Amino acid sequence: MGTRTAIVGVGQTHHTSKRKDVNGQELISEAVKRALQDAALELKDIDAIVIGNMDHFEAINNVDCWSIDGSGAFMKPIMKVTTGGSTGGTLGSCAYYHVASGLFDVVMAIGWEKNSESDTQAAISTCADPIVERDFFGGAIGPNAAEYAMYMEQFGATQEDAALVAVRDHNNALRNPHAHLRKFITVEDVMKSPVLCWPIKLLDSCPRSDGACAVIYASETTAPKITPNPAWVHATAVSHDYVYFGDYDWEMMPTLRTTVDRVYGRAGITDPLKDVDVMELYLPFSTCGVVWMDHMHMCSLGDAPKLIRKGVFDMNGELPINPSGGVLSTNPIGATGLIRLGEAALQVMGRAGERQVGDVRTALATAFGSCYWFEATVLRSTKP
Amino acid sequence: MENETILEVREKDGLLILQGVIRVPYTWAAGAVASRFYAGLRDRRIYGIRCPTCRLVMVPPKKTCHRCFGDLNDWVEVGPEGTLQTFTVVHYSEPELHPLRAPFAYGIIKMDGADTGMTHLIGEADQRALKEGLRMTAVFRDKPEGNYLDIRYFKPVKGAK
Amino acid sequence: MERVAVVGIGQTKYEKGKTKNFAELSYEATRKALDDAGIELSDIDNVVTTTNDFFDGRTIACMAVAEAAGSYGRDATNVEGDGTLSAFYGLMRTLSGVYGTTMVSAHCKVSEGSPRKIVNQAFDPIYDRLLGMDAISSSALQARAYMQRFGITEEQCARVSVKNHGNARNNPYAHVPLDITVDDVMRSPMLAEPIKRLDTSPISDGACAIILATEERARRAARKPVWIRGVAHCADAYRLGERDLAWSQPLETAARKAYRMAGISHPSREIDVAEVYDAFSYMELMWYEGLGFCDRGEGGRLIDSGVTQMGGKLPVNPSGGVLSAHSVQVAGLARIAEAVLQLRGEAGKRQVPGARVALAHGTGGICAQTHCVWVLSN
Amino acid sequence: MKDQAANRQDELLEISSGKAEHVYYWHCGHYISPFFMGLRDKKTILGIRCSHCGRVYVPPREVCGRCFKTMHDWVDLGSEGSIYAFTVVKLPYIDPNTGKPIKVPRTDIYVKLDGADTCLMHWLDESDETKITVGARVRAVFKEQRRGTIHDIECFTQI
Repeated sequence: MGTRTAIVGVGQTHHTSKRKDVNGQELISEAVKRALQDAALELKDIDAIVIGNMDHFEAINNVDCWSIDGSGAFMKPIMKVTTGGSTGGTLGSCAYYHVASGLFDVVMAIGWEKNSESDTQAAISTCADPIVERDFFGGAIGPNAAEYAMYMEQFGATQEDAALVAVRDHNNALRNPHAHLRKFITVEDVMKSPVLCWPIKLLDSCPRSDGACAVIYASETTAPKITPNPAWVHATAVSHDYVYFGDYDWEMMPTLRTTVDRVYGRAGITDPLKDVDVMELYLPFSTCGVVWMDHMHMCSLGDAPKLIRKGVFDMNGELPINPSGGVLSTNPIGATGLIRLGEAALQVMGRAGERQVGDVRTALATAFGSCYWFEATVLRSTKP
Repeated sequence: MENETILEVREKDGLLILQGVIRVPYTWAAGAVASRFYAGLRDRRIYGIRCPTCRLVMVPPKKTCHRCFGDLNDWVEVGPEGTLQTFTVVHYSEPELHPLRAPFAYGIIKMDGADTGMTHLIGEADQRALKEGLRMTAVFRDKPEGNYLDIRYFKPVKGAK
Repeated sequence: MERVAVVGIGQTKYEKGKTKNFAELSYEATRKALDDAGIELSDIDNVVTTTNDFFDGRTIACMAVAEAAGSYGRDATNVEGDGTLSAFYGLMRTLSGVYGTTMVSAHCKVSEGSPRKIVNQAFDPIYDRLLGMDAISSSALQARAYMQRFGITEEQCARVSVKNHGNARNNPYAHVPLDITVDDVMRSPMLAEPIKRLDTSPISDGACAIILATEERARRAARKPVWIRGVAHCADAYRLGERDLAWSQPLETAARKAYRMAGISHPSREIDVAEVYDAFSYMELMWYEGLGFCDRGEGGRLIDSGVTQMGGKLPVNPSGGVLSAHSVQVAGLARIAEAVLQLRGEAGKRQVPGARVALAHGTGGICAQTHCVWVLSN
Repeated sequence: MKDQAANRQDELLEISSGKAEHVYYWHCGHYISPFFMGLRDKKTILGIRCSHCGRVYVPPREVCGRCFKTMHDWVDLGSEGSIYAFTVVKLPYIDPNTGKPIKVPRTDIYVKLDGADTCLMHWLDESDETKITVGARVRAVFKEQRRGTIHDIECFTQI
C-alpha cells in the first residue's frame, strides 16, 4: 500500500500577458518562493522536484536542467514531465506518486509557461502529426470549435449557452488576485466579440499568459506537521488514448468519461453534483463548459445547457465551478492544470480568500490537453 | 489553396521520407537582471552580482542564488580582465550555430572579482598557446545589440603567458 | 523500499536512419518487452513514455507513441529526459499502491533532426545560447578541465573508446561495433580539442522498453525477476561556469544514496558489472570516480589497469555503451535493459559470468548536469 | 517581492531567436508510406482494419491500440465520406511550417470516410459556415501533380 499524500502548499505568480521583467527561471522562482512561504517551509525541506511546460512555447531543451536557478533543484532530484495542455495535471500526479511511493517525503511540482515568447497557436500546431495532420489543425481552438458546432447541431445548444460559461468564469476571476484577465463581462459582450474559429469567439477563449505555479505535496507523517488542514489526494486518474486528432469520438468523449469514472470510482463519488463541493476544471473554451458537463455525469446527454441556464455551477449554485476564474481568465499552459490543482487544494484547505466556496470537503480538479487527453484528481479535507 | 509545407519527398526502398521544417520564431524576455547586465556591456563594463549568504560573485548575474535560493541585488563590477579556466579549439564547422569560423576556441573565463566562470568565445589568440590560467580580456562589439555577443570574444592580455 | 522487479525488456537494434516511424519503433520495443516477460498488455496497468519534443520535431511528442506504447485504456504519462528517469517514475508508480505493473518505454530518432542545433537549445537563451555550443564543444570544455586537473591523457580516454567499441562487437543491438586501437582513436579527426571523432558517440535511432512489477505481480512473469535495489538522481547547477566540471558531485551524491538503499558499502567490490552513460570517452573515466569505482582522479589508472574490461573485476559497458549506440533519451533505459540481461545471465557473448549485482547509469543536460544511478540484483 | 518592475519597463530587453529554422526528415514508416503512395499513385485513400476488433483506421498505422495487435488488412476507402466536424479558422496565426500567418478564412474538417471508424483531417473548399453542415457528403479533390504527401489531396468538396 502506498503512502497517503496531501497538498500542503500552493504558490503562484500574478499571471499576465507578458512578463518582460523576468526571464523564465525568475518567473518560476516567484511561484516556488510563494509555495514555500505558503507552507512555511524552506528549500532544504524539499526532497524532490518535478517541473513541466510545453517545449515549443519557449524552445528550451532540458527544462529540468535549465530551471535550477528558479526551481531550486541544485543538488536535488528533479525530473521533467510533459503531456501538452494536461502537463499541469501530469505534474500533480507525478509529485503525488513521488510521495505515495514512499521514496520521498516532501515534493514540489512546478508548472510554468511564458506564452508571450512565441506565437502560441503556431507552437501548439506542431503537436499535430507533422506529415498527416499539422496543416489542418487550427491550434487548440479548431477541434473544440468543431466539437461545439456538432453539439449545437445535435442538442440544440446555443452560442449563448457557452457565453454563460464565459461570463461565469470571467466574472469569478474578479475575486482572484492572481488571475490574468479580471474584467466584468456580459453575455452580450461575449456574443459581440470577434469570431476566432466559428462558433468560438474571443471571449469564449482562454488567453495566453505568462505565469508559474508551484504545489507542494507531503506524506501522511509530514503533512499534518506542515498544516492543520492538508488537502488529501483521494484519487487521480488519466486517459491518454489517442494518437491522431481524427481518432477522437466527440459524441461520447471516451477519454473524459474514462478519467472521471476512474476518479469517481476510486474516491467513491456517485453523484458529482451532490458529492463534490467545488470543481476547478480545465475548460480552455467556454464551449467545453457546456459539452463536458454531460460526460462528467452532471446530467444526461444534451442537458448541460439547462443546468447552466439555472446557474447550478455559479459561485452560489449547487456545485460552483472555477471560483478562480478558470482557464478562461488565466492560461500559462504548462502551469494551467497545476493551477487547477492548487486552487482546488486552497478551497479544501479553506485558504482561497475571497473566492472561497464555504466549507469544502471534496474538490475535483481536471486537466486537458493533447489529443483530448484528460487528467483528474479528487482532493478532500479528510484522510483517505 | 496554398500549402506544400513539405519541402522534399524522398523515396527509399519503397518508403517515403518527407523533409519538413519548423519555423517558429521566439522572443525571450531577458528580465530586469540580465537587462542591467547588458546595459553594462553597452558601457563596456561587466557586472556580476554577489550573494551575501554564499559570499559568491556570479557572472553573468542572476536574480536568485542557486545555492541558498536567496534574492540577489548586490551588484559589483568585475574584470575587466580574468583568467582562462578551461577551453577547447573547435575544428568542425556549423555555420548556423557558430559565430566564428573554425578553427576557433571556446573558453570559460573567471573574471577578476568573480567566483563563477563565464563561457565565451576566444579570439585574437594563438590557439596553440592557450592554456589554463592565461589572462584574458573582453573585446566588446562596436554597436551593442543587447545580447551575449555584445562581448565579441575574450582575447589574451598582451604579453600574458 | 518494497521489492519491485524488472520482468521484461525489449530493445530495437540501434541504427542511423531507421525506416520505422516513432510509433512503429516504439511498438517493436514494447512488444518485445511483453513477449520477453511472457505477459500481455492486459497485465500492464500503466505506462510511462519518454520523449523529447525537439528531437521528434513536434510538441507533445508523446502523442505519437501513445497507442504503440500500450497507453490505450490505461493510465499513461510521459517523462522528458533520460530513460533512467522515466524508469524511476515507473518505479514510483509501481510502488504507490495504485498500480502494480508498469510499462516504461523510450524512443528517439536522432537522425531525423539536427542534433547539434537541438542540443544548442539546452543553453540559456538569455545568455550563452548565442555562442553556438553543442554537445561536442561543451563536453570538450569539461574533458579539458577534467584531464588537466587530474593529468588524464588522451590515450587513456581513447582506451575507453577501444574497449567499448570492441565490446559492442558482442552486442547485436549496438550501432557501431569496431575493432580499433588507441592509435586509431588518436588519429581520428579532431572535432573540439581534446575530443576526436572516435571519442564521440554516434547518431542512433532506436527504442527500448522495460516492464516493472511489484513482487506479487512479478511472480506471474515468465522470466527470473531482476530486483531494483537502489535508485537516486541529482542535479548540478545549470551554468557551466558555476560547476566543477572536473568532478561530478551530483553523480557521487546520487550514487551514495542508491548504494545506501541497496546496502552497498564497497561499490568496486560489490558491483559485478556496470552500464554507464559514456556519451564521450572521457565521461566514462569521470563516472568511475563519481560512482566510487576508484578514487578521485584515478579514472585513467583504472582503465589502464584493465579492471573495467571484459574479464576484468568490474567490466563497464559490456554492451559497448553509449559510445556504440546513442539514441539520446533511450540510452539510459538501454543501460538498465543491459544490466537486466547481465543479471539474468542472458547477455550472450557479452555476458559477465556470474553477475549478481549490476549498476545502470543515465545522465541529462549539458556536460551531464544530472545523473541517475540504478543498482539491480538477481 | 514585487512582481512588476513597471517603472523600468523601457529598459527591459528581449532576446530574439532570429528566423529559427529546424529541418526534419520524417520517416513515414511502413504504414504512412503506402497511404501517401495510394494518394499519389491511385488517387485513393487507404485505411487499415484490425482483424481482431474490426475497427478501420485512417490514417493507417501498425498497431490497434485497443487490441495491441499488428494490423495487416489494408482497406481501400475510396475518396468519399461525410463531415464529422468542422471549424472555420479566422485567426491568422503563424504557420509553424513557414513562420508566416496562415491565409484565413480556412475551413478545417474531420472527414469520416465511408467504411472508416476514425476521421481524416483536411480542408474544405467552403469558408462560409452557414453553407457547411455536419454530416454533409464530401469528396476528396486530388491534385494533378502528386508527390506522396497529404497535400496530394487538394481539399475536400461538398457533393
